[in-house]
Amino acid sequence: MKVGVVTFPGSNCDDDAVAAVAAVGAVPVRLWHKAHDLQGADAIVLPGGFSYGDYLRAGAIARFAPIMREVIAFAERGGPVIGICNGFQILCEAQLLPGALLRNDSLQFRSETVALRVETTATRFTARYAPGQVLRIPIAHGDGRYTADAGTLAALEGDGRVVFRYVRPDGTRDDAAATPNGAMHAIAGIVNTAGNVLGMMPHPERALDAALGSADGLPLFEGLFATVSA
Amino acid sequence: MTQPYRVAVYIVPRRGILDPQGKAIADALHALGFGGVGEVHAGRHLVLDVTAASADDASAQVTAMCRKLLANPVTEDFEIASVGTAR
Amino acid sequence: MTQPYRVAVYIVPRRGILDPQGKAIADALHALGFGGVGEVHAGRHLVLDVTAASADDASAQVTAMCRKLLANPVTEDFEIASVGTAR
Amino acid sequence: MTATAVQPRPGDPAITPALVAEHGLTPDEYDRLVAMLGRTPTFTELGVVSAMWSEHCSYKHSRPQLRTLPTEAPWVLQGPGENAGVIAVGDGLAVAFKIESHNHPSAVEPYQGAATGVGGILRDVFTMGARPIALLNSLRFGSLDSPRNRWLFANVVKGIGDYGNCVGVPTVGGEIVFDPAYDGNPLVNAMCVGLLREDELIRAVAQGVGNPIIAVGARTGRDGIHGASFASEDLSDENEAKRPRVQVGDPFTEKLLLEASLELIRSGHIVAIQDMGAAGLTSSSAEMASRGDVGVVIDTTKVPVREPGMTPYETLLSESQERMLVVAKRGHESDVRAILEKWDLLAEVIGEVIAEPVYRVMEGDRVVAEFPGTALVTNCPTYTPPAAESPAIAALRQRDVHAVPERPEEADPAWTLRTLLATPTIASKAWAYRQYDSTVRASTMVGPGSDAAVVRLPGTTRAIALCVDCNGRYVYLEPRTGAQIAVAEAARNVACSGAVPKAITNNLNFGNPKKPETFHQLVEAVRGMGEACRVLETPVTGGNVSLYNESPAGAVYPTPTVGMVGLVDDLAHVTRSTFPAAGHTIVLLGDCTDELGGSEYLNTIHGLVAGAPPRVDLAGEKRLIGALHAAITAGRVASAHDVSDGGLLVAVAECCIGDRERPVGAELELGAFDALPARAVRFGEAQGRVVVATAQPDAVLETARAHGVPARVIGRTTSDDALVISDHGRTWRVGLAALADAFHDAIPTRMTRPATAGAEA
Ligand SMILES: Nc1ncnc2c1ncn2[C@@H]1O[C@H](COP(=O)(O)OP(=O)(O)O)[C@@H](O)[C@H]1O
Ligand SMILES: [Mg+2]
Repeated sequence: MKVGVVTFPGSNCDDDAVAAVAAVGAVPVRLWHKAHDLQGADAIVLPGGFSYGDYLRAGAIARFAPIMREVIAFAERGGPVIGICNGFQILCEAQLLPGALLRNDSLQFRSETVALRVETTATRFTARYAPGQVLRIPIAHGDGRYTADAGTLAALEGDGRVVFRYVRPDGTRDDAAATPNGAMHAIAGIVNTAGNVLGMMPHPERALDAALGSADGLPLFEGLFATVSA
Repeated sequence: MTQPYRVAVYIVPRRGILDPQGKAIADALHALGFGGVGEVHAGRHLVLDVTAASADDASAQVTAMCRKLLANPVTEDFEIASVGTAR
Repeated sequence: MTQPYRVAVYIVPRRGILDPQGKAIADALHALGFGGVGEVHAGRHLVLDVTAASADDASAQVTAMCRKLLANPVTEDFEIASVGTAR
Repeated sequence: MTATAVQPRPGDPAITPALVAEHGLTPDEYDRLVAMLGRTPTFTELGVVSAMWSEHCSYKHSRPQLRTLPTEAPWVLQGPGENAGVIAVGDGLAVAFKIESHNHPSAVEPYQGAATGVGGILRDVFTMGARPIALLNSLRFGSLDSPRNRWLFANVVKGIGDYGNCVGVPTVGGEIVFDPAYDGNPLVNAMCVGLLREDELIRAVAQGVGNPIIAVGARTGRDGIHGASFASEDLSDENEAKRPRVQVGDPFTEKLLLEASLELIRSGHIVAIQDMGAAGLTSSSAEMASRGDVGVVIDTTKVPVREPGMTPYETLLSESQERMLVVAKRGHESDVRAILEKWDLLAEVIGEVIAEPVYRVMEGDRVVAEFPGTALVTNCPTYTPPAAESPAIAALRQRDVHAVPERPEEADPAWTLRTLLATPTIASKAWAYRQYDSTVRASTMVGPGSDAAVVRLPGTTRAIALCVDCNGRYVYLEPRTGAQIAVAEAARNVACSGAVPKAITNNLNFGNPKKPETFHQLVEAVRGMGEACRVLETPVTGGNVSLYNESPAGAVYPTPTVGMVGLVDDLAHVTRSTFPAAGHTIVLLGDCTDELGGSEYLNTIHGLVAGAPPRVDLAGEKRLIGALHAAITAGRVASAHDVSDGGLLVAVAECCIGDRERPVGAELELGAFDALPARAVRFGEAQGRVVVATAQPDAVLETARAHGVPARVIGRTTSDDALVISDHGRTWRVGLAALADAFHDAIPTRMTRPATAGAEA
């Protein structure tokens, strides 16, 4: 099972994503932004970082990179795609996911470990978690305020497509206090209608080892591995 | 015959979308004693030099750029502010 | 008698100062096939509602705000783009 | 490129005494230049020399002092003299590290000043062939009560964050001090640490006659050119183009340059690489040539420029960011270009290494500057001006601070403790560091907020511990002791994290060296630093000197910032500073004294900077580090925190509430120290102390005894939500919530007030 990790100019979590893929026993394949072929990858990770410096808008320029034509086609065929942080921003810009990620409401970059609640285990990415499980996962972003119109939000909630939500450490909701960026509905991660494209602001690839503070990201990559190799 | 034009465009958050930057600026201005300030909205201002057949063509080109890349259709509105000839 | 005005101001990197954002946008537009694009400069666009005695006063107030807070005196230039009456 | 005689360029200004003075050369230095050339310099040559002989590039006032520092140890692979120092860390791995200041640019434009400071230090590290894995910074500002200082602080922090975050190097630690001494002259020092394999180490030494010299990275603009000769003109529109411009950082290009440079170094196509930092093309090319003892020729018309009409003077002196100079192997030019193209960057051949021993600059066919041999670098004058201690400072030091009466509020020691915790210098710096990505690269074991940061070395069971330290107030009151303490504290900090201190880099931030009292501080501080490094076996592998840090109010506190690297040889030994749980015994390693001089207590509570800073026993510090290491590696230490600013109670309170989400209570029994004044025990800053939490107190005490380190049980951690202290026959308590609020809210509260570039608001 091969997982493609895309490197855009300015990606800086690609090495970490490669390591995460390898940690669950899959074969990481590095995909260059100028390439036109996914090298037979069974799943794709769009990693974090600052593609094109986040100039103009986070993800706006990367969305047009040559490799994205293939990624979009792959996603439309039902192939699993995870966008982490900048990857989430790129997926929104590419309209593989609805909504947009705007400047944090604090107007500051936020780097800290947050509590996330698993809102659904009915996705291939979260099947390895317990329903309602509270994860500790690092965030590090300046543009993470998930924003969408009322109809989109209603659809996301109604369809159970909100995958991760920012919560208090005890798992209860307190959007004003627990959301580090002002995201609507405290949304940290969503999937598309078909359920094969996940976007999330927090960094599960930085939470693979309790020695570094948390191993709560591991089940996500294991889940990805399991569904694809099944 | 084409010639260089300079097009200014501004791109602003769609009304109704939270604009924390505008609010922060308004708050800071109040704290500094600029009491007459009401709402503030913050957006982007881009100046582009484009080669075009006419001012209308230049404007049309930049409009196409905004639709394709420069503005986010989900959250932003744009407007061509001015079209002039570039030196 | 004061009344509400709406003042638009833009704030752009001073010419000659490196504008990495403008350059990235220009490169991206080229890659998207907008071959006629030359230089691009990226700045900020602010719209402020201010209570003022006249359009000139509104403009003078915003100029003072730019000097004091809104524009970086070392790296940016600003210009009042328009002064209108606010609804 | 054929050599002809040097000719002045048409339109260049005539060389007059006034022009020479505007370029910052003394008449003696000018005579030296004329003697070196055997003729009158051209305008271009004057510009080049003015940059090369500037304090920043030539170290003319500090070089003789720096030579006294210890630089060697078996693990040192590269000492001072290169872009960064390098030490071996085992398994064939090495770390490169260096600190650098961007004080003056940050005073003018804090955001860009700080950002480009980070950019510069990253380049210094990756030009050694090392991948940057950690950033730290050491910052000094005036009081946060001033809107301008808040503006400086906010923008420096944002500049550091935006740059490092974008490049993707975690910012894992640092220190921030607020003191009126830095009003008008903030200090911004950035440190970078990179990882490499020993066999990948590359030095910036030009070699191989005929090898091409290639400019790589961003285009050259008129940024940061020292516009000395224009400084007296009005800034009219005509000369707007010539005025010195703020350097703007482009972290996106830096990230590409980083990847391209590492790829280039590993490719075998190049022999040397150096960043174009201060004095840009001039100093990078001249330094590489000098290190290789070869000649070079450069054609300024070949340099890719950002704006038309740049003169050789401007091209040579531009400080545009994100540029590198590479010496490639002859015939490999297109391979070099291909690598740069892959990363969307430029590479242009602009010159070559020549046999003739000259440094020659061409503008097309015209020779516009030519210096014999390596004189440009080696012939710079050095100065050892008179040094004398300021009598005023000596008098401050000699003051008997024990006589200072207590304030009425101090009857409640909890008030004093809370007040100290809420002092911005002591308070939590999370407001700043939560804007820094500290976890990218997924190797940060201990991030900002602990005594030292700990970063895992991928593929090994080891980690490095990193910190930056300096208490400028101590150095002000007694430079030699203060600098010793800076080294000792840094060593203690990495030791508390489970590491063995290995080596330091340092940043000497001082005032005007031509003032005898300032030069005295420099000489004494370097002496103290060297002494401490010798005893602690942490050689100096490099550093930076920043002089003339003055505002109209006077010089900053002399601030010789120490950046320490330690090695943790097993990940199991990584130790944090906060109490992990209730039920541990608290042991104090080291002893209390009755010292109060130079303390944060006197500064904050009494507004007094006086007295002698605490005594430091370097041999005792060495024993302390040994004892701590033994106890940690034996698995006996649950947490360890060094006692520094604010003294014992501040240290213990930080152990209790440093992690706001998981506060741990404590009870202290300090009656054993009742012979000393209460406030000296509580808030004095005696050196050589560490607060340890342990489940095996007897074993820890025994280890300490075996190492000759005083140690004593002073209390235990509890599940109570208070810190309870018994001393001088009374027991007093202070709630953890009150301590936590004081410590964690101090800076955020201040930063809600407006921040403006102007001084008043
Ligand atoms: N305080 C210091 N202690 C030890 N070495 C120093 C110190 N300051 C500078 N050096 C060394 O002098 C050399 C030249 O300084 P350098 O840092 O190249 O200037 P820059 O990086 O600003 O171009 C470097 O190798 C540096 O490590
Ligand atoms: Mg250097």
